[in-house]
Amino acid sequence: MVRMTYADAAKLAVAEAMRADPTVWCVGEDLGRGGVFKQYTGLVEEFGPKRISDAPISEAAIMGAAFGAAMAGTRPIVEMRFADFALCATDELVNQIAKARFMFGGQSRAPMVIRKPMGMWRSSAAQHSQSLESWYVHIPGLVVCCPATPQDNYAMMKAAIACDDPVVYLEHKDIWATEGEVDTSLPGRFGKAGIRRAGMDVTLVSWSNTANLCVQAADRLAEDGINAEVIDLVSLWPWDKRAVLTSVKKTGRLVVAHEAVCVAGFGAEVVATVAQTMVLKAPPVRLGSPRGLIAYAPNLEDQMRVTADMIAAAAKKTMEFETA
Amino acid sequence: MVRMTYADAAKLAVAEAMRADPTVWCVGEDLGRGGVFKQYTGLVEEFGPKRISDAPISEAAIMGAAFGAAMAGTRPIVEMRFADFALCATDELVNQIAKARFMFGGQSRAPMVIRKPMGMWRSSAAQHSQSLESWYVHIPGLVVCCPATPQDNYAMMKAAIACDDPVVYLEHKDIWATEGEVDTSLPGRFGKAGIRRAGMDVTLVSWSNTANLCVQAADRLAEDGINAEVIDLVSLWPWDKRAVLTSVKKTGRLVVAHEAVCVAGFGAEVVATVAQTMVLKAPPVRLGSPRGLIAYAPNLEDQMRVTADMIAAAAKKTMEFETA
Amino acid sequence: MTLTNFDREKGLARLATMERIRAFEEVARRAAVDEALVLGAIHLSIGQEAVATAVIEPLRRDDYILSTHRGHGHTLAKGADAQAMMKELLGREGGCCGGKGGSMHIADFGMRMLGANGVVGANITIAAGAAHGIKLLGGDQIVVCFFGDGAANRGPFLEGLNWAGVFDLPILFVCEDNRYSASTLTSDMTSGNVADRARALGLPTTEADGNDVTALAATAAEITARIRQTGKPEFLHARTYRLSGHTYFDPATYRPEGEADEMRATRCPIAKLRGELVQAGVAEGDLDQVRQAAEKEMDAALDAARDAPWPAAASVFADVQDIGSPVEEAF
Amino acid sequence: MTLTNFDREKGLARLATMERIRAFEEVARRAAVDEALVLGAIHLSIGQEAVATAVIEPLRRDDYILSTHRGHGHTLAKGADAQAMMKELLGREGGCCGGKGGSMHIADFGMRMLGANGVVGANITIAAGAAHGIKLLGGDQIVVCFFGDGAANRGPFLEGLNWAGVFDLPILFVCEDNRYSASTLTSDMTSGNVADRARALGLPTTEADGNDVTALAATAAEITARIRQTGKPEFLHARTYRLSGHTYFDPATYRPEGEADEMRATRCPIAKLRGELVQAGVAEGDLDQVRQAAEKEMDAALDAARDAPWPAAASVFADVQDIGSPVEEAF
Ligand SMILES: Cc1ncc(C[n+]2csc(CCOP(=O)(O)OP(=O)(O)O)c2C)c(N)n1
Ligand SMILES: Cc1ncc(C[n+]2csc(CCOP(=O)(O)OP(=O)(O)O)c2C)c(N)n1
Ligand SMILES: [Mg+2]
Ligand SMILES: [Mg+2]
Repeated sequence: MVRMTYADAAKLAVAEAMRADPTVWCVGEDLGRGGVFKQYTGLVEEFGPKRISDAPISEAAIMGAAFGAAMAGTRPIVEMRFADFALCATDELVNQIAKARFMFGGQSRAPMVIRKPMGMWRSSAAQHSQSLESWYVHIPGLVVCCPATPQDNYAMMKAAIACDDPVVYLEHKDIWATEGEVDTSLPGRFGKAGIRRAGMDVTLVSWSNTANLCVQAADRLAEDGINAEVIDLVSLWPWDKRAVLTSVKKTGRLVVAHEAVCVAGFGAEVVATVAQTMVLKAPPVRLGSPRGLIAYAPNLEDQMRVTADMIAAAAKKTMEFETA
Repeated sequence: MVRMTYADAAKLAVAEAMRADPTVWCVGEDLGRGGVFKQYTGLVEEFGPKRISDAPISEAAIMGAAFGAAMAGTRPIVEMRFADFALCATDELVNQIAKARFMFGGQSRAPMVIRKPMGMWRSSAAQHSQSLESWYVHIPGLVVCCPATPQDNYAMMKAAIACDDPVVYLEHKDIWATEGEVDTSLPGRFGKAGIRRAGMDVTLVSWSNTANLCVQAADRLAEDGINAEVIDLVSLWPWDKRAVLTSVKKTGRLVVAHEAVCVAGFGAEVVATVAQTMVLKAPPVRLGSPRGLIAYAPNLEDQMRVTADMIAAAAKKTMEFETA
Repeated sequence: MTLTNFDREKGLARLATMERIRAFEEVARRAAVDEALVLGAIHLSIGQEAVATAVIEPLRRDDYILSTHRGHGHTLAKGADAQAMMKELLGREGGCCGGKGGSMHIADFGMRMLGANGVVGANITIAAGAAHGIKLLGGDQIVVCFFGDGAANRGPFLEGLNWAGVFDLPILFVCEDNRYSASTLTSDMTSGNVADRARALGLPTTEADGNDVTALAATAAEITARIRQTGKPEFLHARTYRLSGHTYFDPATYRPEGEADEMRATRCPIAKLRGELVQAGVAEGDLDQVRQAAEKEMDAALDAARDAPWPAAASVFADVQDIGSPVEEAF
Repeated sequence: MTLTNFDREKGLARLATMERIRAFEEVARRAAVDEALVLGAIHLSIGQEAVATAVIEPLRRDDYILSTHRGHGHTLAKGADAQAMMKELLGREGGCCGGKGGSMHIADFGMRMLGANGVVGANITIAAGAAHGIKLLGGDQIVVCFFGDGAANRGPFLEGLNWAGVFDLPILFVCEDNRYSASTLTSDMTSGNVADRARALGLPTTEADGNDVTALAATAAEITARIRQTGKPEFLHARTYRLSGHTYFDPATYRPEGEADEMRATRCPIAKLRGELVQAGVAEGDLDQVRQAAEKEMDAALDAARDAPWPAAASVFADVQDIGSPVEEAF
């Protein structure tokens, strides 16, 4: 067990994979100076500028070229800088990378990790704050991963690099510096949720940084004698339906929370799936951003946030419903 | 009432709007020859090549330039040819058009209609067949419209052109030639569902061409004595929650069907919304494409389709549940 | 190109390739029009056969090519099996993509043909990346990327050429300029010209007649040899003409009257090469035999494709991805 | 530019604009570093003031400009209110975007400044479109679109310039080449060069010293007059240098040692113009007064911004869209 930050955990995974496999390489703007969030610092010194490659400001080419290099036998890690800029490479990701293996009848593979730092980061405004994970879950051919902790950012990054499918890897910008214990012997598994806290009363489902807020909410609920089970999905495709259904079968109550816009967010998939399977003790709750835009002014920005308090309040409401 | 095709209904709306307002114009590849689906045939003769403008194969520029022209005081109708190609202009649509008004504190408007012919069209394969409406519903700032009939393609196109918000306007490629009666005096209203068929037993919710399949399914169900209510949402943002909730309150049974991939599709939003509001008589059902890719071979392609029979069977199952 | 150094064997080999491409597409067109066997759109390269033939001739089997929606010719020239291609056009089992892709996604990774593409211009950055992969892996293969004149108006043209220039990648970009972008005259929608764009992006650029297979093959041999040696990208602009419509069902009424007829009469690359071969002393009958052999091969390919079964139903769920099942699991 | 035809009044006006830009950004930097009042990233154009000043000088109030993430200078030069801008940087009520956009989305539609942009290169097609709109409406305004050297590697550069060329639009594209793309030397990531790309895209192209405001203003006046007359697009490549880091918190250690110091000492556009004014007989004290006035204005702007309240909470749900409420309605 080593203590390290969320950023360093991913970096360690990348470095280990690069040491083990000379075909693994990273490409993105400014990587030679460590990347915009310093998540690559030191790597160019070890691996050189060919394998920690700078790139022109050409997101479409970064994505497209990495794909071509993947088809030619390398395993690229693509850095998109901000998830928002990845929208400049949507055709490449969705029409090309996700579909090629199938369209070509299985002749090709795209073993790529596509890193997209996501989410709100104080006063970054509407073009630097988006959470679009539900988009990628909707696209066949893509694996989607949203780690919330240093442990998962280490283990899932390793799994993503090892995986032969293209993995959309969404790291949350607000937790680069968060520290935690990392056990490098634990394997990352897609479709395997983490039970961040066990409980009998209500199931809180989330991913990415909001999973951390759910843990905080559970702590507060515990003070009121409510035992919440916190499920961190970690990967959204595949997602651990079984863990959610098993938990909700036990608790009968469900709160799904995410930072993304609530409408047509992945929370809807979770709630719909549960609702199609069982009847709950209280109506399920979805928490997400209003369908509005993320503002620069902090007081406005905060109105778009889901907080631990909101999650705790929603959980309590599901508890009170029964007694009503 | 005039009988016309789905394609001609939209064309009539465009022509009328262009006659009434000289700032309305259309831009896209090959429009001067009628567009790839002939949905612009004859317009260049009436309005000239400046207002029915050809374009280079530059989806990003078509979208971006139309946006600039909208900010400068015109009302562009943007033709994307296939919804799939619109992915080449995702930054323009999502980061720019949808967000500008808000980011600039209300100083700008983007009165644009963005036409994206969507959906499966026999043997068009994975890059020419997608239904991504749930993506756009998830993006604040966008209005999303999926008309299923000539009547709605006339009325909603008129409403879309008149609207000061950017409207993602998804026409279904498979029904260009479908004929129907059009009453040009009926106004199109966003967020107002059409009750395509009234019924007491089960609610079928859909949009775009799948709404037409729901009507067929309802006909078959009627033969078995089941009265299905068919709700055609017409627009997905805003969407007519009230119509759905009112109907399901009455029927207690819900089937939501769409052509798009089921996982993280808009059907999840509908089911989740209903499940959060009321308890049904039978588990709600979602029908959509498997999370796989659309193949060229017709027998494979058909496996990705939601059919009227599947909808009818799902509805029946909700009826049988009660008696089980 | 004087007849003194005209190589008859090479000429006959080129003719065979061009006739095979032509015959493949004529048969495919018939299969589509007369028999409705081809269900999706197909884009014919009739009249453009010299570009694929000449440019691919100097390539090694382990060199890569990438193509467009109009990719039958490139694919055949790279050595793909015509029968597997025809089956693909008919969406049948045994198609080179298992019937999943059809004409617009035709591919033969065994021959290092990394796919046609349904999105105009999208193959340009991907091709640059394939060359990037070669360089990273230390290989000595090269990549050839074909695209149309219309593709030069898409962003990936700039981003892909710049990428190849910045990273010094072994790739030849070939703009196969057939004048049209679907129903639009490309020059009406192009400011400046394509070759100048490539030059401004730092790539050595050659402009050539794309319908003169003999001269073009010599040019292509030089360029590709240079790329293999220097490892640096180059650009080839080949002027040609699309004798058919944009798709097989496009009557192409947007063209000036008589244009296509005149081009067919005066600029057909196959007729030109036949003329050279006759001048070089090859008997007309021998040339006809080349054509007949090609036609026979393609007729047989269609017969095989017609008789082939539909792909197995379960195959639709294969090759989507390793992780995560496309079908909902029940719990 | 000899001193004989040097226009003192114009020189002083330009100095005032450049000093205002410089002072605005120095004050903003202080507000960020010393007082943590600016919460988001801000990108300073210190050292680049001559480009905004010279190019915008000949514009009419109803001409449009579009800018980038580094947009304070362009916005001020176009006539926006410094106080409203400073409030925007602090995310306050009364900010020119109501505190919703911040530095990277600064805009003043009243002055026809159609916005900064957080996505590199995205403003290029939008600007072409604004010019398209002018043409459709029969106006005689022109558009100026500013972007950096790094933006010339994005697809919209090609698509936007081609668009302007094809449709003959009244627009001036200005590449403000400060050598760097964030921490990367742009030339390392660029094949060929930007001016040649513009030429190849059919646009008359001028290359100029972006730090010589006097000469650049003359050049810009000529070009913009021509664009207004012909209605056709042109391109201006202005060489300059970013004296500050990429963002206010970037120490810019990636630059060769001493480079910035030398540039500050030898190529500061403000120092250069001051020298010309002194040579033309203006007293140093008068020049100092121009600076002091600018500093005073910007200090006051910061004071006003510091005292301004946060935007009203409800405003976050305004200006999203007319149709469809951002908040869930209950039924
Ligand atoms: C991004 C994109 N836009 C539009 C289309 C539709 N389309 C298919 S082929 C074509 C014309 C392409 O012209 P060109 O690049 O010259 O190739 P050619 O068809 O002449 O071989 C168009 C517009 C597409 N497939 N992809
Ligand atoms: C599409 C996109 N990619 C990356 C970024 C991150 N980014 C912001 S500014 C910048 C450098 C831009 O360089 P240049 O265009 O030369 O402008 P300068 O910053 O020098 O003014 C980068 C890479 C972005 N904002 N948008
Ligand atoms: Mg062409
Ligand atoms: Mg720069």
